[in-house]
Amino acid sequence: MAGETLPPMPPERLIELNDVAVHFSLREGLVRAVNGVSYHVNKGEVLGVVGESGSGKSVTVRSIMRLQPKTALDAGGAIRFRLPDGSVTELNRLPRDGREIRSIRGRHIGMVFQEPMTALSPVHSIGTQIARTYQLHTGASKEAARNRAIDLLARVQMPRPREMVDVYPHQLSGGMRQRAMIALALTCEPSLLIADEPTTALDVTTEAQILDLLRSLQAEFGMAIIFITHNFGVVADIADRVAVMYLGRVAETGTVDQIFYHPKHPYTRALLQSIPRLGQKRVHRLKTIPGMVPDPFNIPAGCVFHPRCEHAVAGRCDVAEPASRTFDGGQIARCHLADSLPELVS
Amino acid sequence: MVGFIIRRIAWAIPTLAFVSFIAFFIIQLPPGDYVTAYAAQLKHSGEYLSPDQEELLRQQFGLDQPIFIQYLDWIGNILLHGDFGRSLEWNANVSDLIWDRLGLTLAISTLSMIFTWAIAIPIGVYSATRQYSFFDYVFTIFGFVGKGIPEFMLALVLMWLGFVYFNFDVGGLFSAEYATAPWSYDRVIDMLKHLWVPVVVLATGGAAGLIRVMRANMLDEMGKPYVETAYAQGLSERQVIWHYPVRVALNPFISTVGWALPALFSGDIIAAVVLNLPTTGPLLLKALQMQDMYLAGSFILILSVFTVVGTLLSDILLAWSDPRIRYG
Amino acid sequence: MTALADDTLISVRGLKKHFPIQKGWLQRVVGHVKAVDDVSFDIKRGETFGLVGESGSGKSTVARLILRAYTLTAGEILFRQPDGSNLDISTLREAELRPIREQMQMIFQDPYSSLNPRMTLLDLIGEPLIIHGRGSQGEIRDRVQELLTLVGLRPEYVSRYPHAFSGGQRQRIGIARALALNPSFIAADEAVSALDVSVAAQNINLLQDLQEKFGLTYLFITHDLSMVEHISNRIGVMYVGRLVEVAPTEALFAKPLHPYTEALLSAVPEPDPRARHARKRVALKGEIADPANAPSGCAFHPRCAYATDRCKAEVPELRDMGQGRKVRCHHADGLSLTGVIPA
Amino acid sequence: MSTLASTAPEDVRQEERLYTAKPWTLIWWRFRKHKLAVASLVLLILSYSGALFADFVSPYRPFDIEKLQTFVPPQSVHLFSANGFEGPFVYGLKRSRDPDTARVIYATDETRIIPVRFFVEGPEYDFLGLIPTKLHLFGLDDPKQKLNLLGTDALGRDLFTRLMYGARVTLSAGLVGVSFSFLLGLGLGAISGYYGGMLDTSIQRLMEFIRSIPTIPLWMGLAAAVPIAWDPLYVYVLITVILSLIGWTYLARVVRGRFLALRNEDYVMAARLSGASEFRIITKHMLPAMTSYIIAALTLAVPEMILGETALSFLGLGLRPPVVSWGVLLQDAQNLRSIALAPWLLLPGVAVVIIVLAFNFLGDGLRDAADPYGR
Repeated sequence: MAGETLPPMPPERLIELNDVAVHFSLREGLVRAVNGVSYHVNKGEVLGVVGESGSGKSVTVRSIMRLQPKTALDAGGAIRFRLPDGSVTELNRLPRDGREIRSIRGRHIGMVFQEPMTALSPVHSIGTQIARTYQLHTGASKEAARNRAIDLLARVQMPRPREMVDVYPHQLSGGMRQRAMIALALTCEPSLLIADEPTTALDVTTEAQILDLLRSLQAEFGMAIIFITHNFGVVADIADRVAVMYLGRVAETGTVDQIFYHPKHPYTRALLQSIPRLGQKRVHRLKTIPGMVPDPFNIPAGCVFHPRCEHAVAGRCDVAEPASRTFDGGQIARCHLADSLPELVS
Repeated sequence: MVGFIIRRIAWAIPTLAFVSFIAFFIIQLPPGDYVTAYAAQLKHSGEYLSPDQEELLRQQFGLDQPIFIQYLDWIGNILLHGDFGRSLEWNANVSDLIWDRLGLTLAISTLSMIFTWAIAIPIGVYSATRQYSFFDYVFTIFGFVGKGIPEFMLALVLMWLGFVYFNFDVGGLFSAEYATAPWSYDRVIDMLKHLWVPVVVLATGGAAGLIRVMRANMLDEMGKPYVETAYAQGLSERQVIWHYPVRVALNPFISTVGWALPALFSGDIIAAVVLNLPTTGPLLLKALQMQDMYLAGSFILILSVFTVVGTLLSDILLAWSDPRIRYG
Repeated sequence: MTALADDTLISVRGLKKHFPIQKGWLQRVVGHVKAVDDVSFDIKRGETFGLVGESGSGKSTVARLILRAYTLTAGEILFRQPDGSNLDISTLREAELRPIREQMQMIFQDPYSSLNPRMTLLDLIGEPLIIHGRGSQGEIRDRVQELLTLVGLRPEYVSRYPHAFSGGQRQRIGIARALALNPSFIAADEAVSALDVSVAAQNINLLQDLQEKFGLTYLFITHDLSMVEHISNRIGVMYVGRLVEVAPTEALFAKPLHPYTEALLSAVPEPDPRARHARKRVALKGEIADPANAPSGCAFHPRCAYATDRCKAEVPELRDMGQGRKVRCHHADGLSLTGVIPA
Repeated sequence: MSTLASTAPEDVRQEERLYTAKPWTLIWWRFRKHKLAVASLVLLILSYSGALFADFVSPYRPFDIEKLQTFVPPQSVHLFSANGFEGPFVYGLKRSRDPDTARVIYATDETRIIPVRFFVEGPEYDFLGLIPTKLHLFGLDDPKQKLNLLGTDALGRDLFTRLMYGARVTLSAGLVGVSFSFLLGLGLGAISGYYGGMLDTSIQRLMEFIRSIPTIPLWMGLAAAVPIAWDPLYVYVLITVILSLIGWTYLARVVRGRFLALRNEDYVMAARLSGASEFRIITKHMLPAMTSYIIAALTLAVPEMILGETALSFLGLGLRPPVVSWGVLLQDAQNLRSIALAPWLLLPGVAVVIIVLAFNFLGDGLRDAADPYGR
């Protein structure tokens, strides 16, 4: 229903999610894993999506690729994607195993996963995996595809790409595997790269290398990135804009500066305050968010964050679900009290 | 890879030695020895051996030597001269009796194995990709029942059905007129007419088990992240399934090839007795019943060697198909 | 055995742990993984000593060695007893260790696998009490309930099983178990790494409160440098089984002395978007070395921007640089490295 | 905390019940969901009780020969006759000879209604080997008339009776064989998994070796070496030992795998660091976590043993008459002629299939329920 009344996407817009909902029907009941998520990414832009476990950030990007598990129900919303020729497709309307979505996966949208160990096929060399994607989408010859794989491995700064092309994933270290994974995702120079916690399983020094690599590849290929993470440090490092998710909803979106220096949602504020920072004046206690993330079967009424919110107003926050409100500079927050919160003391 | 194969073969040798010793041990198990049995046989036909004569025979055959020396004699004869000893029951050299039958056994077993795989792999994949569909349930039930029915039972039932409803004796491998005839085109056709029964009997049990293994492996593999990666590359469902999880799910299969063949030999023994096939099974059974121990021991030895070699082959195959093992 | 400084609770000297690498069907030993190689440091009474390093650096093994979960390959572990004397626990046998176990405990990383799912909280938290004969059944139950309250869980949960709890709560159960015998020393191995941001903060605060209340000494192992900066008084940095630098927290973050520390610190992603261009990241070449096949000399030399031929040939010693700082680098005196916080 | 307040007290009680449920309760709750497994469990309990009380349940004795009643087909029990409801009864049999083949053939005589009675007197036996009695669960009043629910064999022996007595041997052989394997497997598997090192390696090699021997020929070879003249009881024990000698490797592998997995669990280390003794760790932490898996593995091993015994006896290498087991009974069905004449002689085979299936279903259900804490 939303699809028909949506305004056309501005020309710089690459992908736009409006009110996307994904539910799972489990034996224990209906899980509303994603419940009204809206965000967008412009061409060549990095959107950081942050949230704790269970916030629905991974499920949302899987619905962009139409890769949700079979138990998932599309519960509404629109996902519009601009193809390189300028036309716009509604991804959420494409059949999951149809020709159209398959021609977009791997070609216009690439994806990098969290566990480089298990996300690459253990029985194929990394070159084979890259070449297969290239041949699939371009119809290139075997020879050309192999050369393409070598070229890509060189571009992700793998040492000795000519040898590495025949190597199997288990022979590589975590960082090298993630490089191979990135090369695979970039095979057809997609206009959008989805990176689902690509550095979470890596050590800090490797993480820094991968972040640098992604940044330089982005400059080189000019693609947009949706970067999912739970680490605010990583977001601050790589994102242009940020979406903060909580319990299947976007609590707040804005530019990276807006989110870090002028957060409007109490959840964003609390999260930012609860992480220890380098060089912070030594405080004895970290600020915490009381309670824990509710389980998905018992989502609180009203604003889903109200039971843990220090600013919650009884009779309002626990009754009505707040609508998204747009503020100066395009910052959007889903909170009744977004403009009346006390100033942050930093 | 070469190093792996060499190491693997190096390990197979002591196993073979040990297996052969066990086979010899089994030959020695029944009370009495060859001479006792020979004497008994002679007595049957009215001749009599005095204890002294028996003792002389024993010395002649080396039966008064310690068991280990006897073993060396036995295995030495086999290895150096291909001489497996003599069958009392048939009054013939063991090696003359077994090779023919082994060939047929091998043919039936191989055919059954191909048949098993041809059924089990597609069905297993189908069941896993269409989990909880109608046919998945049908195949699951087939899997359980197939595993629960002993081969000889299935053979008996098939024979009974064939006899009562089609008035057709499905036993044996040849019709009466071809049983002793030399090989000819008609004889082959006649054999094929009979062959399907043992093949079905042997393949059913195996296929039932393998369908379940394949399905479980596939379900396991399909939940792994690399499958999602393959989808994200833009491959179609069919491409993804056959190129990725099936490749990995087949590995445990490959590792059982080596065991599948001997297991079929084993199954074949019982089924062959019921179906009255001219294969190794009935002969081994008869040898065991008559305590014709050289014949029986030779069979056990040869079957064991097949098993060891089969295991070796499947290990090598597995290393060839799975780089994680090759380089592990 | 040398004397300990008065304020030292634990002194680790020349700690080594080499795991054999076995191969083939006969499990021949073809080499050793030097998981921990010549590690020495002191932990002062009442302080939090942070141990940082990348995966495979051996930091968890150090904690497990100190708690004598493994047998040592070599080294001394001096542990000060309540009566003031000190005891080398590195060679004690399991039975002799039992009284020591009352004084040192561990908090595990994985809140799921570290609690036996088949035991109630009463059995879990009460187990150390039963083993060491601390009171009757009723007394143990009271003590368990008291411990639950202490870690912020409801005392009526005693008869529940662990599967009733979330990750953060399970971690608290683990903390309650560690506290049961009133230990003086607790090793926390990545104690909050598996938890969500908001829950990790709660548990870090709890650990700090407990430290104040009972005067606990922590060995805090983590790969999260912001966390270790927040909680530790002093920090040891490990690389491929060796301690490369020990220093008071502020000094280490302000002015590292080892090139590896500098690189490690500069890699920390800071939650401050404006800082991303201001800060220069020290690019590290290559990958962390394999402890089964560590480079010669200084294990860090293949990745080090300052390495010379000497680094390739000669293993540097852990040198005392004054002001409580130690470093394992040939060129520490000549280098001027940058930290991540103002001095 | 407001989330708690919003849930009904009934839910909270339910939840608390789940949170404080003992491990075995959780396993039982999970097991209960497998309808087929529960049905199999019931069937197996019935079968084993039937075997235990075979002399009471069956109307005759297994060796009672009835020369005039050879190859009687199974008789069906009716409730209604042409006259309406009669209670359970069978029709009388008319015996005649086929004029062409001179074979005995039986036809039901619908004019003779013979009621089936419960708790009737029949041949004397010792109940549970202790109390002499003549009481049988069911039978016919007239000792001249015979009730053959599953027909008779070539000597006129009642197949139902023989099946029940045979169940004693066949069903118990599975259990005895599995207990032997279990002792071997648990012992060696535990040693292998707990101590590791050289000991583990050698046991591993031994198991690999045993697995590379073809099972059935070896069974046959060993079984054939058992002297014919031996006491049937010895033969029985020996056959089960032979079966278990080969079957234990599977159990040992399961046990070793669990031990290895458990030894590396953090909670086992936590217990050690609390000062728990080796004994305490094994009895309080490791064994409770293994029992359910072991029970499942044992359940899945029983049908293998039953099939093994049946196959050996069928071939004449295992138990031999006069011992009655299902495999021995099936010997009568070995040739096509007798099956064509009396297909009901295959019924012991059907019984084997049913029991084997039931054990497989039960084992599968147990295996799925064995870990109630799966994540």
